[in-house]
Amino acid sequence: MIIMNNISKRYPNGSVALTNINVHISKGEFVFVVGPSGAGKSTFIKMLFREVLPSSGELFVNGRNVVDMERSEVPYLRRSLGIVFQDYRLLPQKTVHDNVAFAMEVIEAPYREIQKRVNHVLDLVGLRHKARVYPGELSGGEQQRIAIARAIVNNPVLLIADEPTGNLDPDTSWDIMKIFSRVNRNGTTIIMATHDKDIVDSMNKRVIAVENGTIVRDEVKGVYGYEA
Amino acid sequence: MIIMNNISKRYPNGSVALTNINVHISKGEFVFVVGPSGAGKSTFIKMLFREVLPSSGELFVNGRNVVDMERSEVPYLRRSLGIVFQDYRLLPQKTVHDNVAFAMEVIEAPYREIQKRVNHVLDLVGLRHKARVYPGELSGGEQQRIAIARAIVNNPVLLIADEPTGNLDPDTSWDIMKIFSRVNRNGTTIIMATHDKDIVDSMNKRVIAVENGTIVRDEVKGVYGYEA
Amino acid sequence: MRLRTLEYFVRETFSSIRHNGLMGFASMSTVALSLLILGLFLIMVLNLNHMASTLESQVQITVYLEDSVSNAGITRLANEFADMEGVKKVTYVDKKQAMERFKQRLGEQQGLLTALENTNPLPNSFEIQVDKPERIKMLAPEISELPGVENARFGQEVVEQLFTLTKIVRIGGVVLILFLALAAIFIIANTIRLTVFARRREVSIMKYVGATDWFIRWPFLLEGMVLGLAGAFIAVLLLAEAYSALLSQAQATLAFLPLIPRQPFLTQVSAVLLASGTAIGALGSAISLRKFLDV
Amino acid sequence: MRLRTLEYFVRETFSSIRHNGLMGFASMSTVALSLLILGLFLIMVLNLNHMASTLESQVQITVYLEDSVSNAGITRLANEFADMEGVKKVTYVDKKQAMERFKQRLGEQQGLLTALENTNPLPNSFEIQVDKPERIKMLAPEISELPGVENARFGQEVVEQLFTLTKIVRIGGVVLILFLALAAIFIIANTIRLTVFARRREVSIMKYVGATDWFIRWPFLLEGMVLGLAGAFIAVLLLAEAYSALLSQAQATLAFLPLIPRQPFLTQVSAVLLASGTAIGALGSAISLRKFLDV
Ligand SMILES: Nc1ncnc2c1ncn2[C@@H]1O[C@H](COP(=O)(O)OP(=O)(O)OP(=O)(O)O)[C@@H](O)[C@H]1O
Ligand SMILES: Nc1ncnc2c1ncn2[C@@H]1O[C@H](COP(=O)(O)OP(=O)(O)OP(=O)(O)O)[C@@H](O)[C@H]1O
Ligand SMILES: [Mg+2]
Ligand SMILES: [Mg+2]
Repeated sequence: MIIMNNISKRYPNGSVALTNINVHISKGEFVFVVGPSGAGKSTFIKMLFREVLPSSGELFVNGRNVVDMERSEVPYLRRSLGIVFQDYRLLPQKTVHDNVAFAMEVIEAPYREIQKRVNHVLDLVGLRHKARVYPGELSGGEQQRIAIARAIVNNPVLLIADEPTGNLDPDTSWDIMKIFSRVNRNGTTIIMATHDKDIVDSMNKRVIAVENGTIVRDEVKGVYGYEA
Repeated sequence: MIIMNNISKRYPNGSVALTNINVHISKGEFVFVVGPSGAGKSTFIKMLFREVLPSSGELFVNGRNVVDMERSEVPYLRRSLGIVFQDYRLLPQKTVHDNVAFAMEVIEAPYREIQKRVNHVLDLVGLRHKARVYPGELSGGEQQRIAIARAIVNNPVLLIADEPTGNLDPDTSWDIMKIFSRVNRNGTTIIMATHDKDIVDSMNKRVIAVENGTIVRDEVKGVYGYEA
Repeated sequence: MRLRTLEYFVRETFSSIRHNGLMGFASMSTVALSLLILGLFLIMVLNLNHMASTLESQVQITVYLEDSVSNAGITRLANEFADMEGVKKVTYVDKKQAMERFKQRLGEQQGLLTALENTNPLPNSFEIQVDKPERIKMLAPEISELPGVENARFGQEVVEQLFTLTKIVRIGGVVLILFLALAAIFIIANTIRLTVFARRREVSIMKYVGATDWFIRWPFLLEGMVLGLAGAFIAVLLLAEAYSALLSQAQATLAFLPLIPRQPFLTQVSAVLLASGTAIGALGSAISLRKFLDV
Repeated sequence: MRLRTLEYFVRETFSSIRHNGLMGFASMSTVALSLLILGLFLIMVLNLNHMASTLESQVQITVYLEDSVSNAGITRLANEFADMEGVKKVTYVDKKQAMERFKQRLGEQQGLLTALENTNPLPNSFEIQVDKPERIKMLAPEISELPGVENARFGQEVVEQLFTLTKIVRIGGVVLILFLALAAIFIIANTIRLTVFARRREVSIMKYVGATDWFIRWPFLLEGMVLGLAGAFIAVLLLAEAYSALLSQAQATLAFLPLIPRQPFLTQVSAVLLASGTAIGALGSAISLRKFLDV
């Protein structure tokens, strides 16, 4: 599903976010990416959907060469993914319903299918009653859950989430993790950057620990490992 | 320091965020506001600096009547506060240094004083080396720490923080809490909304729990209380 | 493209116009004002040009004949003139008609004529109108050479001043209109660029969700077209109103000014403006968008 | 305000212009283009007005005298005319001079004069110039009544057409300039509003950190002024260049057109445009900001 060979990333302003990353992730895996603030987790994740291009190295996602990809192919790469952004990225001028529906509109799904799926995922994240309001009228955690709903609405082959529970209370976080587990059991590969020790420790999944731009640990059934 | 009498808040779109809130907070207290996502914590906090006006009830902050305040008085209310926003609110076109310095420019502090304080608080949050970059070039956690630096740079009498550790790893979170404790010992009142069970449980401070817009618990030495 | 998607684009377009009230208003009113100014000057320049043409078409060669030319000779000359290249109209003016006209022209100094008593010293003459003004200079000397012709005149100096003036009006007019058109396009494009700029984050979010460039572009294009068309429509309405008012005003007090009649002139100008408004709106959106699509 | 804060505002202004490249460019070029158009038409209308005045000032009353009036009578009349209200200049033209002029005017039809032999049927006359054109209609009948005066003429019809025309040029010119000025202000304000709109979040963040309205407003005001001034400066440069070119062109081929000389005309127009640009820039920023300050 994901192959990273010798990936490095140096931002234009000179800061080096990643050096020499080598990772293989197979279809159906559930992977946590952990590490201190500024370690390079978001950079790692952003490369997967080509928000950020690596400075050097090879990157394949879902069989596609992300680095040498044609500009016109990028949308199709992204459609096969579900992405939860650290800063949500909801469209401020669309209602909650339309924000989620938008991800299906772009793949030109039929109207009835859209209604069904959107209502279903809004139910999953517990925000069906907020369908008609705008993102600006939601609490931080509610926006985060809408972003999650949008990411899973298309049954992506790969779900990428950057701190999807950063603004959620533990109860709601667990609800989200249950959804992720179910999506994962249905065959979706999941990569999730997180600071949530409790979740990582109890889920018992593969953990990739990043520090200072390099992978310091990669365990099949790992723990968070940063003691509070 | 803070007096809330019978405060209710109903947003224009009809959602009721708070009902009948009565709270007294004295100078020098350290208060956690906890509760599930969408409970009304941010609304509670936003009223303190008049981002949101209560629909009914009385609110006094630092001796000022927030509800009946003149429009021209608002800046002076806010200058006596330090605020960490859930969505950071950094100025995208100013460097990290200038973002923090801006809070001192508005009170027309002398140049030398600004340089000294800004460097000092950037050291505190561990980001002095990022002083020359723009917020867009920072990781989520780094932006959050800059927001914290800006909030404390003016030695506010009241520090208001909305999930200041939502995007931070536990280690960095603890560093931040140490800074908060020190600021608190120097006499600053602190109100902090958070989902971080570990922090609330270990700090042993006053906890106000909000659920569905009402206060369900207010303990002097409380715990987080929402089990994962 | 599926019908469903087309429908989505249309819905999207109008919902976006509703939500971006300020920006929509800014673009639309800028289009309206720019095209109003452009249209105003288009009408002005076209009318000036029309006046110039009217003036020019009144320039003619006057051919004075020797008194000795017989009636047959006059007919022959008339045919000869009519056959010349570029000659549009040949009018014969005999001594008597010439005297009548002279009396009229003399106006306040008629006393002078009593001194002439019954003699009529004016010659017979032809007035020749040609297809284009430049022809006059070529024909005049040629005609002077013909037997029976005393001389051929066309008020050299005045006519040349007139030609310079009309040339200036024409060139100036074209330059002005081109400049105004460019300015209008530029200003409108600027405005649209700003409105798109204000929504660059929105565009980037759409890209991250997997929307193709065209999927994002279509609603913007449609929106630009709708706003451009609406702006142009306002401009056209105001212009038509103003020109009609001017015409009826002119009929009352300025009958001597040769203005272009209302129809089909206004329809043509309107069509140009409506098309421009729509095109600029669509192009402006599309071009401005390009930069922000690149994420 | 402290010196330190002033310094901060100035630094802030220029750093903001640097960072908001697109928006700064959009505002500046819109100001430049709008003022360029405005300036162009200001110059055009002022020149047309100047031409109209020149034409009008050439209109005069011609007073024809009876042949019986003595030299003493002529002197008396001359004094009488000169004493009339509004009379600027009185010129006496005797029979001989009149004949000379007539000969010139006749041009191509001089043959006519031979028939007159040596008699001169033209009367003595006065030409009277007045301070303003409206005066002519009042004075002419009054003068006709005087003893020794045969009649007083001023080419009624042509003059009235001329007056209508110049009146239209004047009123039309003022209306046009007012309209263009309003349009320019509106378009510029629109553009600035959009640039401010794109930065509304920035403004609200400043408010939340405790900045007063004026603290936020000053850099925006200064920025508006700098951009407005820069835009106006570009417009002024282009206009001055164009007008100078037009003048030297006109001297060569259009000497008969009375254009306004370069100085101090251009300096005055430039001053107006520079002041307008700066003012519109500052006001546009300030007004647009108002809405977003209210948080
Ligand atoms: N601007 C707004 N307009 C309308 N409703 C709003 C607005 N802001 C918040 N709400 C609603 O008010 C309720 C409380 O929101 P608030 O932001 O206070 O929650 P919160 O406790 O901070 O949640 P979180 O932990 O997710 O940040 C929610 O149901 C939310 O949808
Ligand atoms: N656009 C950018 N331009 C320049 N430097 C950047 C940019 N984005 C991130 N960085 C830098 O790269 C490093 C890694 O950033 P990244 O966002 O990957 O961290 P992270 O692990 O996600 O941190 P967090 O947990 O705080 O979100 C940081 O030092 C950051 O300052
Ligand atoms: Mg991150
Ligand atoms: Mg909140």
